[in-house]
Amino acid sequence: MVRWTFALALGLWLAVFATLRLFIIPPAPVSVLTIYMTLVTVAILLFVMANEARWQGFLAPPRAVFAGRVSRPVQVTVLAGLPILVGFVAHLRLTPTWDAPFEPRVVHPQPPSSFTIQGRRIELAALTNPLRSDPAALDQRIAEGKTIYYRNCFFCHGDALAGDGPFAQVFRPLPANFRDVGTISMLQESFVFWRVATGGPGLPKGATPWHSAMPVWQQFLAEEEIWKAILFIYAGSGSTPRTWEEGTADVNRH
Amino acid sequence: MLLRTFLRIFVFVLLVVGIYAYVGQLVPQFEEHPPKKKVITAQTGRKELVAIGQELLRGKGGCLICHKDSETGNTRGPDLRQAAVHAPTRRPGLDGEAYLLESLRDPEAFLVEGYPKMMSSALKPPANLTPAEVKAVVAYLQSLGGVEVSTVVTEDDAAQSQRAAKAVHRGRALMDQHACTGCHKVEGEGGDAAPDLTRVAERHPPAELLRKLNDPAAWTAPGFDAGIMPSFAEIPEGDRQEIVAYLAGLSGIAYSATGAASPWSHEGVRLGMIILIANILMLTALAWARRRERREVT
Amino acid sequence: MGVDGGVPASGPWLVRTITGVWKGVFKVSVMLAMTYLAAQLLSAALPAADYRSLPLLGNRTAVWIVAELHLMFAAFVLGVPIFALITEIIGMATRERRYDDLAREFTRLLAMAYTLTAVLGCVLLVLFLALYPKFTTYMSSIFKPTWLLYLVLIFGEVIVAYLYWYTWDALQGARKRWHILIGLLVNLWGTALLFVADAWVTFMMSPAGIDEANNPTSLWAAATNLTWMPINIHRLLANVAFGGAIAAAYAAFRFLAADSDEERARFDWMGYVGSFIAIGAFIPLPFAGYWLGREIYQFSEQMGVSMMGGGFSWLWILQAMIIGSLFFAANVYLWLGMGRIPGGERYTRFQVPMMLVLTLGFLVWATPRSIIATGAEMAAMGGSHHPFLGLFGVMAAKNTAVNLMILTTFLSFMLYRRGNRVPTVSWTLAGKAAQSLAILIAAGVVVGYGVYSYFVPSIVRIGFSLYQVAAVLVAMAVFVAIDIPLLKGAREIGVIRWGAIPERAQYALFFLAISFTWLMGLMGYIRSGIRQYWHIYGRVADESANAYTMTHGDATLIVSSIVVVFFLLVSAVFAMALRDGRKV
Amino acid sequence: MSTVIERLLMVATLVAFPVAVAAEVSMEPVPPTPVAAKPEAGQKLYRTHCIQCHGPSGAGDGPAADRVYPRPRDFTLALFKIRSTPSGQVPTDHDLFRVISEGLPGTTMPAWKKVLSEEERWQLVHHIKTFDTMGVFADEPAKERIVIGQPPQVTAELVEKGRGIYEAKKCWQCHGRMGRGDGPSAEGMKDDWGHPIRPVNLTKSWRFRGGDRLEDIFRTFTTGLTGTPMPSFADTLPEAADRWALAAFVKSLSRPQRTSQVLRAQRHVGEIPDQPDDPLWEQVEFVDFPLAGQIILEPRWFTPAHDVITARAFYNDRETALLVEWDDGSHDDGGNGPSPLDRVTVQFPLEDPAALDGEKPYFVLGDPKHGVELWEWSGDGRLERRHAHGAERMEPVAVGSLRAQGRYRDGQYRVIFRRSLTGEKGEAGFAPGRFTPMAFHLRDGRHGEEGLKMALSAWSDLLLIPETPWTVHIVPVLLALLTLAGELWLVRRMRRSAPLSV
Repeated sequence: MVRWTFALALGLWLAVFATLRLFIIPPAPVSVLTIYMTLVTVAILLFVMANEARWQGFLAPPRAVFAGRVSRPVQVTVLAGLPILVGFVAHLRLTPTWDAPFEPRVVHPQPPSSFTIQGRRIELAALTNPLRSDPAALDQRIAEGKTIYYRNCFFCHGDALAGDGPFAQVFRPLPANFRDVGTISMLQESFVFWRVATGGPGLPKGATPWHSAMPVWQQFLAEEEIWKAILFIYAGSGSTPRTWEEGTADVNRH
Repeated sequence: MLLRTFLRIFVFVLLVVGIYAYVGQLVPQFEEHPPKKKVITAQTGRKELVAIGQELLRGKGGCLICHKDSETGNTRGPDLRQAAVHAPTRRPGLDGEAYLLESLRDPEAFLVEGYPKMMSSALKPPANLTPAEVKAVVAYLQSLGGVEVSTVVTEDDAAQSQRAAKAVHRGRALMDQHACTGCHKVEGEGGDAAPDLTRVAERHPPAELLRKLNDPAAWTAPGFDAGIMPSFAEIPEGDRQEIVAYLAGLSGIAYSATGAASPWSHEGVRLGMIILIANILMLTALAWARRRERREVT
Repeated sequence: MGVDGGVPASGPWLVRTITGVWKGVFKVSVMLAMTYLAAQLLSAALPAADYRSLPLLGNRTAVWIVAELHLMFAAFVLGVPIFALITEIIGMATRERRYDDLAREFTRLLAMAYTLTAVLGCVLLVLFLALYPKFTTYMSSIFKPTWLLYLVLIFGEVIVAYLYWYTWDALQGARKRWHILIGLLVNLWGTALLFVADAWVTFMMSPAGIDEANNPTSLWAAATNLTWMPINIHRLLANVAFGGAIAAAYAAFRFLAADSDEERARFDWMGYVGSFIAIGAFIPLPFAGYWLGREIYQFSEQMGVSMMGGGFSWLWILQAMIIGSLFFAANVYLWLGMGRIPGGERYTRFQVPMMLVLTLGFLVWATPRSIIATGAEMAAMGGSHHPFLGLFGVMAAKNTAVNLMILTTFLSFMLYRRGNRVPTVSWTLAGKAAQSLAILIAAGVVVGYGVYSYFVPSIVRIGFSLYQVAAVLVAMAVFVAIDIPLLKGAREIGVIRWGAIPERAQYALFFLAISFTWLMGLMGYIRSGIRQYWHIYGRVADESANAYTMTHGDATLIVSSIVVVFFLLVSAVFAMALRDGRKV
Repeated sequence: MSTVIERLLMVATLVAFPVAVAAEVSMEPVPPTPVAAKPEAGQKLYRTHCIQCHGPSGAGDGPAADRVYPRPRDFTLALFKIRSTPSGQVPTDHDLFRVISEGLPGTTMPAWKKVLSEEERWQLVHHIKTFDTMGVFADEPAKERIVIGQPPQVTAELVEKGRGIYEAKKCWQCHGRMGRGDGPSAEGMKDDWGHPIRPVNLTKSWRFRGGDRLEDIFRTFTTGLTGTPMPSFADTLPEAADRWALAAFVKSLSRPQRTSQVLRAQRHVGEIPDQPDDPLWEQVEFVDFPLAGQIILEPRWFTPAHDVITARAFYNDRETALLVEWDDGSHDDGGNGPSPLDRVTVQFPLEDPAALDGEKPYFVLGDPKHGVELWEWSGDGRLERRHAHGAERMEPVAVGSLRAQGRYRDGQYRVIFRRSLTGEKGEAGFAPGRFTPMAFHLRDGRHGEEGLKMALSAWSDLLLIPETPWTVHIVPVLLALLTLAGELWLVRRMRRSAPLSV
């Protein structure tokens, strides 16, 4: 077994590479693939190193090549092949693909402590959905929110609230998919309210406001209508807003 | 061997640290700058002025400690949502804007019924707004009340504001606290036993004022008797600095309250003495012990 | 062994002890006096201003570097006594002389390290006073009483720490417990120091006890603010891990530089003990981190989002990478260590599945949620989230991965422990089966909840991470509880051949120390950076030219430089200790 | 198996009744509906998922109805476009099920199979039929449906044959010579509800309501589209083979969309063609940029006429040329009365993108901080240039070195914009290797689009591809040599010490 360490390690590396390359659908982006392969390389090397016998077994074949204990054609192939491989990989990496420059984007941007809506200043920290206070009227409010949603939001966020409305494909970033656990279900309603009310132009720089197609909804909707729409997107997508324990939200206020 | 090992390991440290730093370069790079401070000029647009006024109301102005501008809030002072609406009818001869300006600059000129005399001029501490900022607050009050925003910041307001912005406000409170205003008058308030300090900084630079506080005998204003003023060397240095900064500000002189303030000033000295004595005692004890030890050996 | 400033076995040790302690007190007094003088002179000489700027480095970078170095040394001088006390207690319990020697060897480093820490602290203070006079004055207006308390504590710490060192030989044998008591005092005093200093730091993050106009209302509230206790605990654990890691690195250095097998054996063992304590303290660290993160969210969601989701989110990728690497290094070190244990080869076959779990865990751990992708790749994925890999990008997957990695590392330890021993008790098979079952159940619970948490809202999901952690901890406890009686009177295949370990293993120890240090620097930056342009979050804004948040690349470069400087300084401390040690 | 039998049957039918049954289309009985109706469940599902567009009484008058185009189906008349039943009959349950499952491309009706289970979709089928006020579903349920069978292999001949039929059967009278819905009779059509309707653009198969598989197109010819002027061709084209050929031809008119974030402009030596029809343009890589309605600024426009614009670009030492093309069934050049002009606008940042430090102007007409430059060509051939800092601050500027050349032919606009590389004095030009943000606005006059009523794209990038840097060739060689040197050093070292180790 130890005799074959080198071959096994190399084979394993290639097998993992092939697997990641071929069996992830849609294909994993190069950046992720690079992370994965770096880790796999390190892991294989560490594993080989972690046992003295294994390590010696691993070193034996390259040692044999460099010390000239193998046949000349093998020596030549390895010694010539390695530089060629290095050059080829370098060439591949250096050739520009002229893909669009990557623009880093903060997915959940940092909300401000307060913002203005329709001339009124709102403190975000203490903000809760006022419409939740009356559970009896909740269904009615959700139904109203649904109407608002379908007259305004669904063009991008879709009938199924999955971010796939008729306009969705035009925009990058794609409109939020409310059914994704990583979106509204991990946010407080106050955050969602801020996003809806101030739209793309209300985003901080790190979230590239110039790209976001989210309209500034306070221009078209009253505050209560926004809350209704928010009620609906939670109800419609089957998620619940993130909450904190009672009484802690206003600790930093005096 | 030691040095070689050290070098090998040092290279290893550089390598590991280098990898981490390299990965740090791979993530997206951007700087985030704090929001720009708003400076009011004669060109500031109406909308912006209203926004700044609103900011002042809840921030620097501290107005919401007593007033309210929304459904919830304090009721020690009148509700500000209706202020602009009632303004034109409050004082005969003053239109809405003029009344609002007056009520901010000189609140005691007219008291709304049912509220005590408790507000100090917005131009003075604790609010310490600049003339332009007062106008911004008026603009916000007008927009809040739904009347036309008529107030306009003039070049003169802006220029005055630049001067006033340098004033420091904590000094005034400290002067009251340390009883300076018992004898001195400042900004029209205080006793008459000693010189009016409102413009004192025009005649004496901050360093001299500080010296006077530490050592009242240093100099005395003409026309007043020397030897009456007590020494203020015992009050914290930071407080002395604040007072001087405030007085300097009244004369339009820039002086930071924190100039030479050191939190160590007095406690430092006292503590130093204690430590010194402790050290000396210990030293003596040790010398004594050694002598005994030597005596025992011999 | 070292005697300089040390103690001869007999004679009037009391006088020597007092002389030694006094030396320490004197040193600190001189330093404080210098600081006082420097602060006074600087404030008198410099023009009045809210901020002053330091040429070349700039205010922030200068304060950052000095503060971080001060913090690292402080962590070291707080961590080492804990480390020393633990080993001393082990030594007393096992009656093994080498533990006592080990504890002593590290305590010797303390004097020098204290001095450096204090010097750095003084420089930091002078920098604060000179560069941020207004802000420092404000802080002192709130915290002045605690500063005095801090001074008292410093003197107290110096006195007990020197006492601990100078009474080492005198309080041996029957009097050992008194020495341990002094050791305990050192740690109590040190912890108190840490708690006081943390009050200032955490106040800046989550201010409390001040009114609308920022005037102090309650010192107690200001000190015991929301993030105070989590930071205390987090730092305390980190200090132990850090002390252990540095101790292990020192041992690794001595191992590599050794010229006799005897020496190698000694330092090999020392490195093992150091790394054991380091990793032991490291394992609960993420949980303390969760607590801190939670409190930050509680204090201000804004701050929390800026930390986890905003610009700083990218730095967690680095953190993930370092933590993953730490797991790798710890396991590889243990496996290499198996080579010196006769009978250890029996467990080699477990390395394959363990490495598999570690690697898969690391892959999940390193999968970004928002993937960096070109336009074409983005189009293929239908957004910045990969439909399949995106599943690994969320917290649920990361929690699961890290719990499995902890479990694996624990298993490595346990196998190492049993390396040369063969249980002889009658219920061997049942015991082993029960242990395997415990591990398997824990793994099942971790994976089960990990998968299930994709189907529940986040508020429920957060609770799951608790169950996962509990499962892992219970499994560990059960395993150990069975292990101790199981190995009682076990047959030993052979004696551990200390020193018979490849040099690679020592580099793994170094890697642990470097990574710990770097991680501390990075976490410190994140903790401080999420305040953004505030001196005191939400209350006192930083209005200096340095108020902006720098790019991650620049920040990591500064952190790296700090780490390099720290290692140079630590080398100097060790070199001096070494020189002293060889003199006699 | 079954398809073989179907085919045999079909062949048998054709052979057996060559002339007499020419007009007959082969039919098969309607398969039974697999899921029984549960009225309550159907009602609940309808209320949850459908009511917003189709309305509580199924009349296509839900709250969102006036903001979607085309308008939602009114179920009360039981008229359904997409059927597998002969002309004039109601669709089968399977037809309704298919539409619910797959949605209607080119409309806002989504594919519900992503959200709803099969059972749920069947319940909706049952529920939709309850809205039928005419009682058609009850009185005359579909009994037979046409057999579509297996589509033939698409060959060049088949397409050619289809083209012949397209000509001969005068499909172009409505759909236009090139199939872009611009035929002479295209104007003034109305559907059965009296709403104006236009012939479909056959080059956009992704908008075919019934789907764009060959079978779908074949089915549409065979059954016609109820309620629209599109008749059944079962009589006119009795031979299934003819309909297959026509389907193949129609399908061949569309090409797959090719979207990209970047429009790459190749360097061209010599003159850039200034005619939109110059064959040289065909050699350049094109990019399709999808468009959405402008719903960000008032007046908002939810129903844009255009959904895509195609662009390609060239550059040489002096200038850059950008060719944009889009389909429009009606030519609004100011000659037809009140209807506004067709317009295309290209938007670039006003400032040098390098100076923006990663920021860009807001993607809709810029913002007060960062302005945009607009190149606007109208259907009457006029070219204008504007600077905008948001919709309120827009001012015309001199055209400068900008030139435009456009034409309308066969339902398609093609416009070339040419500008000197450097731009006007003090303006940001184009530089090879630099990504310049670019966006498009498109307005269809006939559709009533003018001002902010328009279709727009998000920012994409225009890149003039620079010459490949020399490092690409040199560095790999250097690295390879370095590796070789390292190897040789190792070899030397190992071989020297080899005798010792052996």
